[in-house]
Amino acid sequence: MSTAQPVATRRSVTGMSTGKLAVMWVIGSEIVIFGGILASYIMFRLQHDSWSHEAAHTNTVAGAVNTFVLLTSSLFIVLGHNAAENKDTKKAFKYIWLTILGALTFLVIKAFEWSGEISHGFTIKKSLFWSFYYTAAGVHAAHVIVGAIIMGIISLDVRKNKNLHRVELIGLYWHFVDIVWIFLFPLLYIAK
Amino acid sequence: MTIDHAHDTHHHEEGFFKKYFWSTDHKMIAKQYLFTGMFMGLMGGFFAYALRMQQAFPGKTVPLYGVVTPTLYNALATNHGTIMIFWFAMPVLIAAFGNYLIPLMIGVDDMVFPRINRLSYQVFLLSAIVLIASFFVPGGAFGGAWTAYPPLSANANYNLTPWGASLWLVAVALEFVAFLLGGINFITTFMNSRAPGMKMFDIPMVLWTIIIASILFMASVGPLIAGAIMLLFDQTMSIGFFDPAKGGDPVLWQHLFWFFGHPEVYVVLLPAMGIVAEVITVFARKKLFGYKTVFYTMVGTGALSFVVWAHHQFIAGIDPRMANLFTITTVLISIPIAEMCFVYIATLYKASIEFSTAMLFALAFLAEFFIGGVTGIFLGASGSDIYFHDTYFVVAHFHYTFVPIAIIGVMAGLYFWYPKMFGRMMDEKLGKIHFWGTVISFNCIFIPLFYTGAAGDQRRIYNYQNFPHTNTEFLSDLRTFATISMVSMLLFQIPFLYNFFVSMKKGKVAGKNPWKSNTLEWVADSPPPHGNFKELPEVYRPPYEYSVPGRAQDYWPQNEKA
Amino acid sequence: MMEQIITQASSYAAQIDNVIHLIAAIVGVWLAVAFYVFFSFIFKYTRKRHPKAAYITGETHEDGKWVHRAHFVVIACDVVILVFAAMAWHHVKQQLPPAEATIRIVGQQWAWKFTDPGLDNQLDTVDDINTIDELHVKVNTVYHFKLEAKDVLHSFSVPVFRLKQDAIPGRVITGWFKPTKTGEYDIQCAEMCGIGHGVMAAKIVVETPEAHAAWLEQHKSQNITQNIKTKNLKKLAINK
Amino acid sequence: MSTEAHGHSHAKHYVKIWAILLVLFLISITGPMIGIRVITLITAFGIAVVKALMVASEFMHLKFEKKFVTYMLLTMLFLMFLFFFAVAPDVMKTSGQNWVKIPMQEQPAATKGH
Repeated sequence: MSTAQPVATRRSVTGMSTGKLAVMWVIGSEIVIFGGILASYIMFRLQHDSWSHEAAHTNTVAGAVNTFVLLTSSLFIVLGHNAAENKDTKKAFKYIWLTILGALTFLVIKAFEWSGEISHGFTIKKSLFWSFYYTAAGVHAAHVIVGAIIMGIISLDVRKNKNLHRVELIGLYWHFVDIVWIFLFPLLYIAK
Repeated sequence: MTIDHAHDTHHHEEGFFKKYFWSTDHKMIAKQYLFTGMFMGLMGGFFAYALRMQQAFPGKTVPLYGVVTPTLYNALATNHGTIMIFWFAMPVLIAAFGNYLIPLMIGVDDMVFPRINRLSYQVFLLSAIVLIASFFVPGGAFGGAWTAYPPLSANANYNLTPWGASLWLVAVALEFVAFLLGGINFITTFMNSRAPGMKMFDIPMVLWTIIIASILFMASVGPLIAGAIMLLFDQTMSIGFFDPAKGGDPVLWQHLFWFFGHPEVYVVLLPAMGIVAEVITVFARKKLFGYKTVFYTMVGTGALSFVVWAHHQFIAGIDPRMANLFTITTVLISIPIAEMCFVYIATLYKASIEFSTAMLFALAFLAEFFIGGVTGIFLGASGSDIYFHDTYFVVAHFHYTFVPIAIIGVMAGLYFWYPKMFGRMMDEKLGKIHFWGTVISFNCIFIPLFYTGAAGDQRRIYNYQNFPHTNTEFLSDLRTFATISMVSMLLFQIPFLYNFFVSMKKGKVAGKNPWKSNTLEWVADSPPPHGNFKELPEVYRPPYEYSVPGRAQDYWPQNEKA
Repeated sequence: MMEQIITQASSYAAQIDNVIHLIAAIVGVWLAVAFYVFFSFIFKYTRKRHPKAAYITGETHEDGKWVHRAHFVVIACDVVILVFAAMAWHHVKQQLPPAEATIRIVGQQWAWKFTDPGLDNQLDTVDDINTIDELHVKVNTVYHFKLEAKDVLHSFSVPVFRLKQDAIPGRVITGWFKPTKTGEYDIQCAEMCGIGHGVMAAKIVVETPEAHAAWLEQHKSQNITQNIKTKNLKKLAINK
Repeated sequence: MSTEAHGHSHAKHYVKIWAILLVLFLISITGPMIGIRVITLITAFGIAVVKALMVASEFMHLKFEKKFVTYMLLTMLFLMFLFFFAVAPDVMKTSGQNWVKIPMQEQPAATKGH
């Protein structure tokens, strides 16, 4: 089985690299998945005014810090992509791991936040608001974890100066995960 | 489970496991999808057999199955629907034909992501295993209809299949993941790796349809994946997304499901339309009538398919005013579909038709699909849907669309591309027997069911003797006649299966281009080696240049310069 | 045509049947035309009779004329169908004529519970009569029904009335019907509701006002609230 | 392969974008503290949309990418709005034409060995 890349990958009829085209379609399919959850949440949220009292129990500070963390990790990955484009693999590697650090910080803050809320009795079964809260933030956290793992795998190649174009691909995915959080934060935490 | 068959000799030898189970060759992955899809299709057919035997002879022991209790009946009906759509129609129509034809027809050696392609089949195989496992868990298989409406599907106290329901849902979710991976691979390969010179309108129609189907699937499955997550939480942790007692709303699931459900039926329709376009133009030796018209009609159908979904819910408790909106869009979508049928008929005008088995199946697809499409208007119009909803009229309607798509259309494709896939021709005599047997039996099943549906037979009723008005002599005779025709349709698949597996070794050796067709897959050898083409072809003209005046041959392959 | 298949026993049954007949007529014509043209091409242009196929792109205005003209006729037919369907839909599902009596229908796992307003024709009064799987109504009287479900989705379907409406837990859906023919007819559940979906058969008895009054008198005292689940498991056992 | 100019000035550009996003973020935090509902909505959600557009066009280079990518992503977004406005009348409202939602009492929790 020839391990060489098929000719198919070297063609670019659309003028865009195949990897980037694929990631754009991945982001397209993710938009409708998160869209499904958020549309359902917004429908219920607009129906029940009482939910703003329940939303008051969410830890807005943790949410805000997490927004800052994701925003900064978005900066790191785009700087990493910029470094990869200039073939500066050492800097690219550094920025990738800074982004992964950002992801871990996000997850640690979320872990503390959730354990605090659960200990106060706001579990996923408490009420429909909390069910949506944990489902939406949970699916988003899963995407953060998957993104961090893929970034780790890509960083191995980057250190060996291979597949530098993949930094941009994972960067696109990461920016999307950040955009989802940009909408999740006001929806879950702020709308009081 | 993959059956040994002609393997390509002249490329370096791989181990049996590496070549058949761990291959990243798009043709091998296509065959894996094809065999798994056909195996699951036979299982779905067997469920339909047991289901119909119980309807025709209530309470009696069904040979090869046993007594069909109410619980088993619901599980049979649910999983017949689920398997036939998700594990037979989609894998065979989109994954098998898509994987096989896209690289070959755009003149390239493989998909852009071979390993993701292999992964998509593995996730699909896992989903099939999880679904089969859901039959053997305590409580039995899930029995809440393939639409899995909560609260029945969400609360084990109601569906009495705690494990079955969750495993069914996980299997369907895994199948979605498999087709998302596959879809992204198809679309990216299609967009980026076309042969030089192949402009937008030089692409064969079957590829356009498979790509539009993949885009429709990807854009519509998202909300249902979100819904599946919410339903899984409802099932496992009794959360209240769809439980009115906890503030949830069952109608939300119906919308999430059908927002995906209706584009889904166009996801399976379009590839079948594409296959039929290829087969008809080759055996009629005639240019496809109005390529651009067909292309824009397909795109129009795809776009409109996103605004019609609530016609499945006219009387399901949505606001009656919404029904007026959706009945308009539903009846409007009959226009592009009608346009497609007119164009296919127009292609036969002044043609020179050779009645090979593939052509017979393609023509039968059109004839049967006319009836399927036309009976859809009764259900799209809100007024008449009040009566017909959830009766056997609906069942007969969607079998008149699904069977032409998933069985007759697929057979046209198999008989047509079999020489390319396996290097040998299928036997035409056996093909004709299989054709007439299948098509006649199929009509004998569902024409009577239109009548029993109009007479008030509800869906998913395991014993019509409980309802005095449907327990009449005439109606039970119709149901028995439909069941016997169904058994005969299943039996007529035996000549096909024999022909399919025996011809791999004993069929007449087929050259590169047995049907004298124009598209690029006929430039490669039969079966094409790994890497498909010795040197990758270029394209100089559209795909359907048949019977061009002033040329000796009546076909003009895309890759020939002059 | 529909009349022969299943009787019309409510005021709007005829209207719905006429929508079906209208669609059947239009669609029948299209099907006949399509099949005629389709089969005539197949038999006329076989390889033997017509060895050399023509080269028609279908892109020129001349070729397109045939398809586009058929196209506009389809649109016209669609509009006609839409108008009649929407009128039937409005009449049956959207507007509610003034009710002469209101009943409550509760669908639950595997039986229908009906609440007749009783002599005072007022629901939720002491003299209401609850019945299971048997609904007694007066002929030529406009009934409103308040449909709800206790556990899962059910669908209250009376084929002879051409009446079908899903019952959703958490919602009360109001609909109406006006029986026009006396007799006993089927009530079916038209939405998958579990293993007993097939045994949820109920009976609607359309009586003359006198017979109905006699029935009311007879059932005044008895208030059938026997446990539904046990009754049905017996039914299920018989049919297992 | 990307069309914009190479070199380090580029990194500064991203840091500048990041700084703007940070400022917007701070505004979207302080806005709701004022407590007036309409200001909360504008600051929280309005700024969220602006931030999302900036991340998409700047960090994701959508400004320089082929047009069809943006059209594809916007189509997916449009489908979600389509879904929302078609489903809201049923799920969001507590009553409609001939139907009304009623409170349901707690159903027996699903008792099963899961």
